[in-house]
Amino acid sequence: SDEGNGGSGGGTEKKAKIGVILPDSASSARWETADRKYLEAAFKAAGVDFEIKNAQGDKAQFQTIADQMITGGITVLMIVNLDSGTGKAVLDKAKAQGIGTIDYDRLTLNGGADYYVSFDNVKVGTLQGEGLVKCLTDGGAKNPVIAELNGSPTDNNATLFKQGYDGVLQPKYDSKEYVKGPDEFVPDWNNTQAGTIFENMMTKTSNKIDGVLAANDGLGNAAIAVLKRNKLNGKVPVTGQDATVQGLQNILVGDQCMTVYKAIKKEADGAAELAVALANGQTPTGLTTVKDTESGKDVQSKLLEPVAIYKDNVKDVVADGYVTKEELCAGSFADLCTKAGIS
Amino acid sequence: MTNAGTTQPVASLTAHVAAYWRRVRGGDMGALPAVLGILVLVVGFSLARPVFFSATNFANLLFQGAAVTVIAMGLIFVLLLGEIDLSAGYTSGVCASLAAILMLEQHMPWYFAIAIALLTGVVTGLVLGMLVSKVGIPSFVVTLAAFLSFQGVLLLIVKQGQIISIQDSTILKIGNNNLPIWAGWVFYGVSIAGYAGVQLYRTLRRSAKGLTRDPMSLVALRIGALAVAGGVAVYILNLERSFNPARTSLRGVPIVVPIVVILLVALTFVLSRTTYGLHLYAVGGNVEAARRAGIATDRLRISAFVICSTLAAIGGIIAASRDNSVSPTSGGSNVLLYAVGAAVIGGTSLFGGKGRVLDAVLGGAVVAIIDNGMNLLTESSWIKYVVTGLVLLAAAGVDALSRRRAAARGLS
Amino acid sequence: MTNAGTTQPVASLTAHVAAYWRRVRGGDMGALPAVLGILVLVVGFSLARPVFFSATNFANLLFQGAAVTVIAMGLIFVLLLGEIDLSAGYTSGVCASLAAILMLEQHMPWYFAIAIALLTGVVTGLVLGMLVSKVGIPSFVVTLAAFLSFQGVLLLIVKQGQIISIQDSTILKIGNNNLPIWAGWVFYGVSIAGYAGVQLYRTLRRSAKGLTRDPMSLVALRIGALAVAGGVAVYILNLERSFNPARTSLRGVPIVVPIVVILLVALTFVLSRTTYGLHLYAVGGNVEAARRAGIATDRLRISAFVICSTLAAIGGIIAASRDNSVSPTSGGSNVLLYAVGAAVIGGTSLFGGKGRVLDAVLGGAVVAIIDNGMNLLTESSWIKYVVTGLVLLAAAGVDALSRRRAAARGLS
Amino acid sequence: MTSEDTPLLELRGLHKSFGPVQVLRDVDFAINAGAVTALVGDNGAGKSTLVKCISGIYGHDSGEFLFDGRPVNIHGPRDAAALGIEIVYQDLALCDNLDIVQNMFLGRERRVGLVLDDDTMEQLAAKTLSDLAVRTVKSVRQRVSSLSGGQRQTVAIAKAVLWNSRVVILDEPTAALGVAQTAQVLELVRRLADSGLAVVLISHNMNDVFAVADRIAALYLGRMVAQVKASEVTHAQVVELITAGRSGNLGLPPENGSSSNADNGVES
Amino acid sequence: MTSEDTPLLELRGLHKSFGPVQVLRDVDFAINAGAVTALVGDNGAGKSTLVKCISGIYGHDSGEFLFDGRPVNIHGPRDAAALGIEIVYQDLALCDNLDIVQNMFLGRERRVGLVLDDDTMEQLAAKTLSDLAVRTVKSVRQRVSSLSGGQRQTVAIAKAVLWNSRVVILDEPTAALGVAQTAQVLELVRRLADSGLAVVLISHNMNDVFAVADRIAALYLGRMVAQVKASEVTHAQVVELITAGRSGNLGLPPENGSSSNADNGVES
Ligand SMILES: Nc1ncnc2c1ncn2[C@@H]1O[C@H](COP(=O)(O)OP(=O)(O)OP(=O)(O)O)[C@@H](O)[C@H]1O
Ligand SMILES: Nc1ncnc2c1ncn2[C@@H]1O[C@H](COP(=O)(O)OP(=O)(O)OP(=O)(O)O)[C@@H](O)[C@H]1O
Ligand SMILES: [Mg+2]
Ligand SMILES: [Mg+2]
Repeated sequence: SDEGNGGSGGGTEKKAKIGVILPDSASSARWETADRKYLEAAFKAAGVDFEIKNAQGDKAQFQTIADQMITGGITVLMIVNLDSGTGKAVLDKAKAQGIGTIDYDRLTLNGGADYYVSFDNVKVGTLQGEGLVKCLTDGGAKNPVIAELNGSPTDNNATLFKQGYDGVLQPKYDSKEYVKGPDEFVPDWNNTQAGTIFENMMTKTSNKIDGVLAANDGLGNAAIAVLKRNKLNGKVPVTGQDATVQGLQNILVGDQCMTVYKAIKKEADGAAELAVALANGQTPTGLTTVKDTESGKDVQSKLLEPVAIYKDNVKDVVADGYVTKEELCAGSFADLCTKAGIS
Repeated sequence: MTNAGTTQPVASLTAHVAAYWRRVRGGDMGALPAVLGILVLVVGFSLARPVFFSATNFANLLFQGAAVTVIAMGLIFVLLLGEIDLSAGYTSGVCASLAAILMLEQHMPWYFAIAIALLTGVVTGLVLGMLVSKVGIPSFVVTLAAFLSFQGVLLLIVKQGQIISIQDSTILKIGNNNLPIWAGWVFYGVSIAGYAGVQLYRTLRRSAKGLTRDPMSLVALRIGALAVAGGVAVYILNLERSFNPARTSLRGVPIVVPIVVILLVALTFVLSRTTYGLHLYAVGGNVEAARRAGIATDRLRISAFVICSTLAAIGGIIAASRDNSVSPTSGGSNVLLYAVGAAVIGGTSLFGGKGRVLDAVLGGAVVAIIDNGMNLLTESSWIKYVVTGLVLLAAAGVDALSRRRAAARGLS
Repeated sequence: MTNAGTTQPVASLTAHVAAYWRRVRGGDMGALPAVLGILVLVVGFSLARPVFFSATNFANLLFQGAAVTVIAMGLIFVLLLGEIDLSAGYTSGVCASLAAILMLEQHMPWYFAIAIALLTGVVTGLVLGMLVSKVGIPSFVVTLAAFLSFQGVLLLIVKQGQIISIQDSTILKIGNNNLPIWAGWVFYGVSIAGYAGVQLYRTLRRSAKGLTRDPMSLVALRIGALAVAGGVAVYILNLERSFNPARTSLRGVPIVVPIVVILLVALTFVLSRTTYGLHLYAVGGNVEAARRAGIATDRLRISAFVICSTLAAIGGIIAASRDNSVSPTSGGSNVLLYAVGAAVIGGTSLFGGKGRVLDAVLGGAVVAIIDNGMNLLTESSWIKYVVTGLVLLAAAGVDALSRRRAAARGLS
Repeated sequence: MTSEDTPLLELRGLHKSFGPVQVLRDVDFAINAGAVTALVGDNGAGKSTLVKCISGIYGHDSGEFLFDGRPVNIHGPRDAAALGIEIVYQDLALCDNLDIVQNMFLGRERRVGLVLDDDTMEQLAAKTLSDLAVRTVKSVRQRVSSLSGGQRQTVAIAKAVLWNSRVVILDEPTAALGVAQTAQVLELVRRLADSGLAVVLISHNMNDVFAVADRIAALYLGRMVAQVKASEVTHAQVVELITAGRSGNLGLPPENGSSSNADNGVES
Repeated sequence: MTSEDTPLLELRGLHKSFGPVQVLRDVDFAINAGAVTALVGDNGAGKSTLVKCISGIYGHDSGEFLFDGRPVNIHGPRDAAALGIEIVYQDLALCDNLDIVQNMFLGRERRVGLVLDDDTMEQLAAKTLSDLAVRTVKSVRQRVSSLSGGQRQTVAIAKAVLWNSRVVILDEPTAALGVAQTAQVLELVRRLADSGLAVVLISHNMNDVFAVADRIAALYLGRMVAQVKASEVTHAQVVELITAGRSGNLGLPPENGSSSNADNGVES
């Protein structure tokens, strides 16, 4: 799709410019705090023009931003779709204008983007499931009752995460090794609502919950707040995702069992590399392929591995520069940091 | 009228201009503040980002603002009665999703699917209206309950976070395609001719009856102004907007434009020229007086909710078409607040009795321009939120200050 | 009063009961429908899920409903004037986040942080109120703009989407801890004594002045009823709620209860016993009459927004304490709609002039009970949404039908 | 000018209370075609409430309505209008956001097909207003919110007399009117009655009452204490009936206000 | 009963228009302490507008206000109240959601410390109402929305006379009142003037005007056409002034309505 780039346009040689649309800032901290930062750095390093916008979870906004980027003369469009439909509409528009396309983090089904760079969301869920199993096993739980605190019912990623951890947990339920407890979605990933929902889960089961699969650190923290009220924090393992400062601190204290760290820098760097290559008309190498389940076609992909973070490898996240020691080890956490080998 | 000699049937054009100027200086500005606000926004954004003022972006604006504008048009009927419909956003989502799923899973033809979506809108409005007028629950509570329920229904329809894509090409055209060049001009011609016809007919009729009427020159001026403005707009939209015309051509009036214009004309007619519309204003102004005049206020209330929900369904279909899909967030987020905001910014009162369909279009334009312009202006999302709020405030402030001046002079 | 012989200063208790029964039959029910609605909800959910009717869940309900109730209390001041504050939810989020970040990053002591949060609330209200009353922008638009801006501010404060945890133990206590057993009883004693004192003082005073007054037996009945209800509640809350008392003991009145009760008493006093409160009702009932009576309506309007935003800040702190953190979703989602809904369900009118602080508590209880009960009832999200809506509708329907009956009899 | 055999509209045994407050007690009231019946009574006697019961704005607790001798049920203003009853209410109930023409024709708009016939209505409204001696209204397209008290009242009166009705009830129609306008309205009242309508005039002004009324009905504290021919009573007697409920052998029996009361003064 | 040297309140050259509609033109108006000044004029003449300009509800386009001989600026009802001007408006402006006592004391509540002194206010309100011959109000704790037209008007009047004011302006206060109540209010008006207040009475009822007024001011189409002693004009003359703007040598000069008009009838 890039060959014609140099000659097309009949004289007006277009300067390489990359447009990125991020999905929102409420569902996860990563988009604004990490992705934007790393992408900016990578683009600057490569010396290309770029703009990065956030659709704030609004599909109409998403479209609007895309329209405007196309209007603004970008040559490569990189999107994190809000859903495949909107994503496809935007990709189609871009392709019609001869713009190179990259799906970032989320695959647009039937969208036909040139490349796909991502963590595997189902894999994230799998790590969460495995993490919970590990923590329960370490704690020596017998027939533990598991509560699942899923993400927003309107977020397809929440469904993918759930697919991942249920893949681990379901067999255990089936084998009667674990007991399936309450299992609910949290509207808008709202932490306050998560607190209410988890509190009622506790009431419903007479506090007999032995493990909490929380889909991200925010939901995990909401559950931990309720557990604290019942003085059960630290005794009931809770999972998370995103390796937020708070989540990591909860892990250091021992209230949270694990979180999933997506080395966003690697993802961002990988995507930026592809984008720059596209913009410059080069063909990248070393890619795998992912099957688009809807169109049945293979998409050229760069897939990155999420990492499960427990107390003993919190230091890796700091080492990666994803969180700083100052944030993490403030105040009462200094000792814990030292103990966890963070320096 | 009976005060001898103060009004002549036909005042001269200059007298009219003078009177208008006096009214404006007195603070009675009609649509002027809203139009001025739009102008200021356009100039401001264009200076900040020249690309804002391009044919492409103009077309984008129209696509972007259409759905909210249509939903706002419906809301105006409900607001006129002093009621509110908090569920209009999700109604749009539910109706559109129903259409989408029927096309996808039942392979229904698009016209059937749309008919069912509209019917769902009608039934929704009927139920809401009955609960408000027959049972007597405040509309805020009824539609808050609907707001919650419809989120659930939407989830049910689109199955827990899935996305349903729309593949029907006819539906996809609504929110994405343009009229052919010639069709744009034909539409333009018919619209202007119609407007001119109505204006002339009414002036002549009043003249024949010896009633006060506007001078012909003013009528001509109005028709001319509309013709020029419309002509420029159509001309611009008929320019090539594609950056790569070799590969694909993008020109013509977006299909949403005739849809919005036809709705505007039809609904304005209903509100200003029919008994039904007059009764809506009467009930909004003074329910008791309307009831004493023998108006069936309950039926009127129900009908307003029906219109609101039906237009929400239309708005939902436009949005779904533009998104190429429906999802559990269709019609959610800020759709409702933007729609009510558009109506209120346009000049519709939340207390009933005051509002025009044009308000939805003007207010919808303000909202769309701010949204569009802010996306061009900044990248940081927090700045965008903050500045969007501030610009909205500034736009409404212009309007408020001018109206305040009017009020201070005893004009309503 | 001057109609000889129709009213005696003191009617007998039986006459009072008969009169009350006549009023109820006539449809003038006061708080009765809301209380009945709550009873029906409680019975319904208890039958469906016996655990709903447990001491633990009772305490949970109080924790869960407190924040929305406090925000609703503030909204009542604004609603009384016929205004609305769409930004109250995010105001609560912004103020709480500010406190959280100051404690975390500046290591500010908790009282300073809370003071700054409250101050932020005051300033927010001041600005909103000025824009509404001095500039004259409709409050819907002003607070819609604030609703958007504050989302941005919240994002900025929590650094683009982080979750800020709260570590201060004092703040954490507000939304999580209980009073010691003895303190619960002391609070109970003081409350009942205070109520009894005020009731007796007023009755005796009116009696001394020869004005109509309630019979002593009725006064005693009221005091007794409150004493019994309060006593039962405190007793239940002082039971052991922990499922594992060996490990941890959970007993006592939640700290949010005295907070809400004190706010209820203080604000009810302001609304019903002070000039300021009376003027709020007057402005809400008829602005023009209030203005002609020399009331400074602008200042009153500003003050109402200040109270609303300040209470929102308090509500935000309660929510943050319960969550042990703040995040970009603090105060978002359905917080605002639930708060306004609580006020309206309690009986406050959106058109101004009608409402009590107690409405927020009753309506807040309805909302919290529905939310809590639905979470116990089902796990499916879509069913939860749909049934929550329907239950809300049913609860409001009871109320509406009874009020409708009152209206049909010419009682307002 | 003369009462016919059956009254056009008759109420029997009307009771109305607002909650615990009893406002009308066992009221009998008959009005005849071709006559002006003045309904008088002190402030708060229940005159306006009686009117609102007739129009169906208020329901009543018990009592019977006869129209043209046949029992009827009136559940709301629409029913009253269907019977040909037009009412000018004391609390005028105009829509402030509408103009004079729109208010005058509210609920009975003239149409051409689906479309409002604004021009015809405008002409008719202008004519009716000038008939009522209103000379200060600048334009009939003015919003009623900008009218003076008297102008508003005139609009309300004009609204009621525009239609082909059989009964016209005017609740203190001249309260806010100037001298000339009052004269005009009284003349109109007379003219309506002469053309065969039944007219009820409520007024506190005895001069006006005696100027046009054929019969006088007096309400006292919610009771109908007398219905007499205007020619058979004096100014002073009527005032006594209003303020004390009795005058000579008219009105309430001395010291006895039972339900079979006050028929002494009523002619059939 | 006699006018002093300087009027208590004087307006000079007042102009007021609503947008393009000119309602008051160059109005001079003076009222004296201890006297009742009747302000008369046709419907829509501008009487109520004049009152609202005095109270500051409406701003004016040009003109001067003198109070006690000193120029004052009145920007709103608070300023008027501060000067001791109390007004009963034609459109009564009561808060329907408040009860009688609350309405009567609105803006001037009695307090004990911070707390409303409801009991005292209730006693005072009851007394004032019974002084005004209102006998049908069941309780002073009734909402005003449930009052009859006359009862509402009485509440508005009672509200204005409760305070220690220096000027009382009543805009058609007796329009809705019964015979006894009207008499009571006229007596009250006289009493107020006798106790040294300046009282302005607007009325369309010439009997009432001549019963209490010391001086009569006539507005015609927004112009002040005459300010005369009541004893120096007849009933018929005043009616002529109202309807035609002139009567004999009083009022507008024949066929000339310039701005230096209409001073012929004005005594200093
Ligand atoms: N909605 C209501 N609730 C309670 N009492 C009411 C209501 N409406 C009217 N009343 C009472 O009923 C009585 C009769 O009122 P009504 O308006 O019929 O009097 P009226 O004869 O028209 O008096 P007026 O001459 O002052 O207009 C009054 O005492 C009034 O206070
Ligand atoms: N807000 C307004 N806008 C336009 N015109 C107005 C407004 N208010 C009043 N007018 C006009 O001003 C004129 C004078 O009104 P005003 O109320 O002062 O009359 P008035 O002398 O009190 O009459 P009435 O005896 O009927 O009460 C009227 O013609 C009226 O239509
Ligand atoms: Mg009456
Ligand atoms: Mg007047």
